Amino acid sequence: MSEDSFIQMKQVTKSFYKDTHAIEVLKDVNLEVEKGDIFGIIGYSGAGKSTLIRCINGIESLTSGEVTVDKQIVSNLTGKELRQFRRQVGMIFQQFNLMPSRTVHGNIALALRNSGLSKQHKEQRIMELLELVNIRDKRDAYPSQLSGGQKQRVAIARALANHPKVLLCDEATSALDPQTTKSILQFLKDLNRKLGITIVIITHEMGVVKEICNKVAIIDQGVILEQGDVFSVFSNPREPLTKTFLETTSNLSKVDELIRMNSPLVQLEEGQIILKLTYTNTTVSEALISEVSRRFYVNVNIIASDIEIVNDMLLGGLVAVLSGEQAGIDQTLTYLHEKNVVVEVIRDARSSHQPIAAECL
Amino acid sequence: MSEDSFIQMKQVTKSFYKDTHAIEVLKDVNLEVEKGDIFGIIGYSGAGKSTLIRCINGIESLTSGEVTVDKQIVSNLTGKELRQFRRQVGMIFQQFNLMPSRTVHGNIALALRNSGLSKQHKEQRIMELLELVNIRDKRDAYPSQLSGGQKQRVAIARALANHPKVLLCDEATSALDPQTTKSILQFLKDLNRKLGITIVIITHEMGVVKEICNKVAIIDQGVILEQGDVFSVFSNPREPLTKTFLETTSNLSKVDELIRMNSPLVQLEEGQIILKLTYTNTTVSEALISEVSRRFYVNVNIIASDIEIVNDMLLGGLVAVLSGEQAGIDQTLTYLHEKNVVVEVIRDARSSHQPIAAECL
Amino acid sequence: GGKTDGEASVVKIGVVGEPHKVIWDAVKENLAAEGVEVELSFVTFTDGIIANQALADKELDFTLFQHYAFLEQEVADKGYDFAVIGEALVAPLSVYSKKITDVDQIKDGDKIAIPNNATNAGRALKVLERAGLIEVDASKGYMPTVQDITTNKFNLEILEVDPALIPSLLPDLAAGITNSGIAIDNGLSPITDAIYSIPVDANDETIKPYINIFVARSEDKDNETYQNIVNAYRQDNVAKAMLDEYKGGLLPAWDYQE
Amino acid sequence: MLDQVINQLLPNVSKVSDVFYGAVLQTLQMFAIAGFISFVLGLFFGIVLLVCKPNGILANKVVYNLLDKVINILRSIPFIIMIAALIPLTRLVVGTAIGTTGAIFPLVVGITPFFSRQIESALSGIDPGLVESGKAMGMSANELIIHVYLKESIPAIVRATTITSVNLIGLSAIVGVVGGGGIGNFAIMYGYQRNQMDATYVSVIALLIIVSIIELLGKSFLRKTTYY
Amino acid sequence: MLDQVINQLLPNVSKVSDVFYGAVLQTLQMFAIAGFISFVLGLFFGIVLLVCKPNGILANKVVYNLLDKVINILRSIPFIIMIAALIPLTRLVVGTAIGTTGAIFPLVVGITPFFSRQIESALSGIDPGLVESGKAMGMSANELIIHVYLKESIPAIVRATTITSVNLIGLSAIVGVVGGGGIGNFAIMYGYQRNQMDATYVSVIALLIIVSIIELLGKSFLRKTTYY
Ligand SMILES: Nc1ncnc2c1ncn2[C@@H]1O[C@H](COP(=O)(O)OP(=O)(O)OP(=O)(O)O)[C@@H](O)[C@H]1O
Ligand SMILES: Nc1ncnc2c1ncn2[C@@H]1O[C@H](COP(=O)(O)OP(=O)(O)OP(=O)(O)O)[C@@H](O)[C@H]1O
Ligand SMILES: [Mg+2]
Ligand SMILES: [Mg+2]
Repeated sequence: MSEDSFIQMKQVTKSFYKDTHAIEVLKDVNLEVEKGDIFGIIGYSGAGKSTLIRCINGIESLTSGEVTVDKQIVSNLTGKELRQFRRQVGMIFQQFNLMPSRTVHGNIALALRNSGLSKQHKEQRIMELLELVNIRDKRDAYPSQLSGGQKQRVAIARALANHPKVLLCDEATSALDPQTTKSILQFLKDLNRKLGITIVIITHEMGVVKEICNKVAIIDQGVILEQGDVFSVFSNPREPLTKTFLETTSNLSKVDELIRMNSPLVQLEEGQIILKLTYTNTTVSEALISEVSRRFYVNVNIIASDIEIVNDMLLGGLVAVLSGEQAGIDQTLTYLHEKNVVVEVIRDARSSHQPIAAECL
Repeated sequence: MSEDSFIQMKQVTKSFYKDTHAIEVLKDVNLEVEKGDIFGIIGYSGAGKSTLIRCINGIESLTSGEVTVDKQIVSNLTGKELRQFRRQVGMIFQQFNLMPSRTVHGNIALALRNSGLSKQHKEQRIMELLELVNIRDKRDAYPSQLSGGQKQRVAIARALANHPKVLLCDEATSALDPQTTKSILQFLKDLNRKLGITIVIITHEMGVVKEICNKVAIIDQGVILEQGDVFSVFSNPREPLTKTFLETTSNLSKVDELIRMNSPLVQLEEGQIILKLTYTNTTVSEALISEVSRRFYVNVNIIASDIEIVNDMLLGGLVAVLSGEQAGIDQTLTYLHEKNVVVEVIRDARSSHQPIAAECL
Repeated sequence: GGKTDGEASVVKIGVVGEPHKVIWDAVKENLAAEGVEVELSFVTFTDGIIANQALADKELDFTLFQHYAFLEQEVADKGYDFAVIGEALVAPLSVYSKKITDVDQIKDGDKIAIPNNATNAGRALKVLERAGLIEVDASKGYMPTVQDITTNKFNLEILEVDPALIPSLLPDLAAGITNSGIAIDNGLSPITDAIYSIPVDANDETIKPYINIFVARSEDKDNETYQNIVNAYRQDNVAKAMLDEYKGGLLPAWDYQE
Repeated sequence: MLDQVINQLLPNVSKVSDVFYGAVLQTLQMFAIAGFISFVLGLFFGIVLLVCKPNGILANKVVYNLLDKVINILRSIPFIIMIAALIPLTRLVVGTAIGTTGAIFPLVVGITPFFSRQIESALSGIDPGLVESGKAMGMSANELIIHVYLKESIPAIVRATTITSVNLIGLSAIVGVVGGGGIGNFAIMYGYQRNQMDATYVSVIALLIIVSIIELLGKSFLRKTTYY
Repeated sequence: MLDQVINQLLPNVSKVSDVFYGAVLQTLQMFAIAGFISFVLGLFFGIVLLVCKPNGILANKVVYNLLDKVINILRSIPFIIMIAALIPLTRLVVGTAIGTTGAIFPLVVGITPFFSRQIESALSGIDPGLVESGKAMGMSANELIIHVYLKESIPAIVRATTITSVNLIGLSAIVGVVGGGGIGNFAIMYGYQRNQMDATYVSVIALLIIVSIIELLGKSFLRKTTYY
């Protein structure tokens, strides 16, 4: 295991017992988070993500295995050590878990109770946090008087109150509108950059992973299927599940549905084909479409696309209708193939198509 | 007001009282949902979305105004009528509100208590619903033993149990992974198509709106800013807020950040410019990039794009680095302008650029 | 009720506190020996007030728990139409102390406990009066209350407490007045530990009102069965059982042979 | 042999063992009957308090205030005085005002107000979101009470019932004033008034067994009905 | 004039009005002192029960079982017998076993087990998510108790305290057996034993006023501490 690893899970299993029979929720989970990582965890609902993240600060006890954070074995910590440890780990719960009898202010103040700050500094810190999550006007409201997103923002503020070294976020932005999400992610990114705070973030929004994570792990039915840095996992998913995940969140998948439903939008004229191009190793400096348009006299008619910059590389692809001479189309396919673009012919209306297309699948 | 309107809110206001001072959460809200609509409601956290949707089935009482559903004035309904009405309105709460002392099965069975179904048919219906939300193996689990997404799925199954005529969804998929979200949205879409069920859906995920809604309303601080059909609102947002919303969720906005941070990715060579193209009225049959590449000998180098098909039209746009002869670039800009594409020059490294670029902003 | 209808009639007797099982076992023997076919059924109350109420309401046939003084008070208060159908026993009441050996040693401001039930509070005050410690309003008869004290030369603080607790509470008191039965059950001897008692003499003016009596409704004054039971009670073997079991805490109110 | 040991250990109780057995039966009888009736009534009145409360699902000022006041009055009357005051009513209702039978009615009147308050308190802990969710499902007030308030409060109701049951056992020691008998009364008559320690011990042990059984039943019920 | 009316209406009480005032003071005194001490102790033991319970935050079988049993035992002893049994201890603790002073200790012993159970029950309603959240914040057991269990249960504690206070008033009618006095005792001695109806009425009204004040205080406290 890596020297640098800051959070490390070794052969962690966790079972819940229901009468006599056990439900194994985590199965031999090994995970490495380095200091300063923003580590995303994705997976189906019920995969064990919440359970996993709760093992990191020892809120959930392990059935077997070991979790190490900053060289401390979590399950060995007790009493004061454990409390000290937890004070350095901020946690945002999926269900928020705000204290219903305390105002927004009171909830945050509670997290600061042992911060050693003077009363005045405490108030100042609370104000900062409230401003950060843009909820200053709800300072004296009780959780029952807050909207879902407001509650989540209070939970975020509370988790950040003590300048934690590690931040565990269980769906920290699921109840937030995109704008607020963006500003909070931006803030987390800044925190990470400036203070080197390590963040583990569970999310369903691939956008969140792409936006701030540098590493990602995919968990399914309690098993970590894949982990690594975001670009390589996303651009080159090894596991079908990862692929499916990425596809579902991409605009490109909509075309599949149109094709399934034989929509008029994807009715081809003789000689046209519909291609799906996926970038795997393309830099921003390549003008592929312009190139093929000019070289092979084809028209590339984009009907869906989803390209973004992730970790300084282009990620994503597009779906386009290609029309032109048969030869031009064939040459285009070959050219793209050479350029390391994954080409998939998803509909073909050429009178007699060449085997070359199939090759590129 | 339209003849067809199925759900109608007229001058609805709602205030919460805190000691003596009132918090006005909904301000003169007028809303029209037609039968068979899938109506999306978006807005910042705390805008009043949950409050609004809760007014539709009368869970929240109005301060003033009137809500009509299927020609019945909701606030006038009492006793049996009200209960009858509510049985036809399925609701998915933001906080799920499952009954903690009942199993998954029991929670759904509770919704079916007055369905008039025989015991056997009830069991069958419950099975159907469990399968629909893919949670059959949790049939006998209690809510406390479920993951966040599993809870949400039970809430969905419960809301659908009685074949409601209207479905009110307050963030019905916020806790779900993209795959599950997709399959549930697909199901709702089918329901809507086959049975004409009217759906009002609050969401933070623009993807959800684009995927299934035909209408959308944007609410801000208790005021409906804009409502209309999805494509026209999204392709041509009148309100800055709508624009901001769309921008934040688009890949294109990432480029802004790169530019802000002066990333090497967006460092231009002499003569290049970065363009943002936004489609407003482009059909799938136009191959704009191929066209300009050939006609004006420019290279269109896509660095971000986000194009999808919404209501059978292309929506979105792309950000590209344009390089080539100065004249070619100028002609490209003019051409795109003519083609109804909104062109925005976001970085310009031409030695002396022409005013034409500015015109297109 | 006690009416004979062929089979052995049931007589319902109201008693207060522990039902004197040993005594009544002896009575039953006598009844059997006499061939009186009667079944005795006891209702044990913790309090005489409701027992009287129940007698008046015909839920009981007769009672045995109260003395003349209490009966008189109850009849005066509630207008019961009751008749005394026999005398049963005397429960002597004495002054006990852990701190002093004679009433002479009572000092100014001392605390003295008396029973807190109406049955015995007045009687205890009469004992104190007889001991020369206080004077009570003579017009209040045999059931005076603390408010009826006319002279309290020692400024005694009179506390009304449960008689059963008085032996335990003696350390907190100068003296306490309680029944001999309770004293005996708590290991006190009426002879050696009592610092003052009125000699038990059924004809004594101050004892007579406190003899426990069989009370029935006036209409049943001459009921034969009841008379049989009363007779079976006032026997030597019953007296022996009473004296053996209660060791002087209860004394027969009839002439008997040891 | 055993007899001897018992006689030795329980010199007084062994003489009146039949009285003691009778007392145990009386206690069980009073507990079962008065307990059952008070449970039903207390549940009913507790629910009425809850739903008629301002902001309750059937808010009704008149009913609420009336019931609230009546409960306060009943809880203000020292139990012994209540028993005495109830005698005519008791006789009317159950035919007799004395003995174990006559004790049950005052026990019911004595414990029901307490239990009603306990139930009101137990049901007040319900998450208002659940009530909303019930309303959204088109539940009538009755359905809300049964399917939401009661069903979701079962653990709290079990705890309230356990506490109340033990209190009822306590009250049953006082109904000796109407000849109700019972273990408590036995303890008072022999152990307390006659200072027979063995009577006290035996009674307390018998009561302890009953109380422990109640608590155990309560706990096992709780385990079965608590889902978090 | 007024005097005459009072004399007319309250022929008996007017004669012993000083006794009555004394009784009111005694009740208030017993209530205040015993109430305060039992509140503190009950809170303490209730918390101990809660945290030492299996799965509690300081799970401790020995302590839990011991306390659980002791409470059951204390709750099994009829109060009057408990008073008697406590006399030597009472004397040891407060110097005298008699009078209002001597009544306070048995009142405390009598009501604390009940209040402990009520508190245990009140605190058991806490959402386990809140406890987790406290743990995640690095709270010590003490902090969890104070900031989570107690703070978040205030409404339930208020309800438990209200119910217990009224029960305490009820118990204070029984300590007349050691000369504790009080309104309940006044009602029994004059109203019940001497059949003076006006004494009963006046006493019940006085008790009702106290009980109503307790309930009102409870309600206003509840309004201030319930946030949903
Ligand atoms: N019971 C209440 N008392 C006082 N204010 C309330 C209450 N309920 C909601 N509010 C306020 O009303 C506003 C709108 O709340 P609402 O829940 O409708 O927002 P929302 O649009 O659903 O937000 P979100 O997306 O975060 O769920 C918020 O500012 C909230 O604080
Ligand atoms: N206390 C429990 N008892 C039994 N099973 C449990 C318990 N808690 C969780 N589970 C089960 O463990 C599995 C993993 O739950 P977990 O909450 O970790 O999922 P998740 O990945 O966070 O899902 P989601 O995205 O829906 O929040 C689920 O199938 C859930 O039903
Ligand atoms: Mg989860
Ligand atoms: Mg909301």
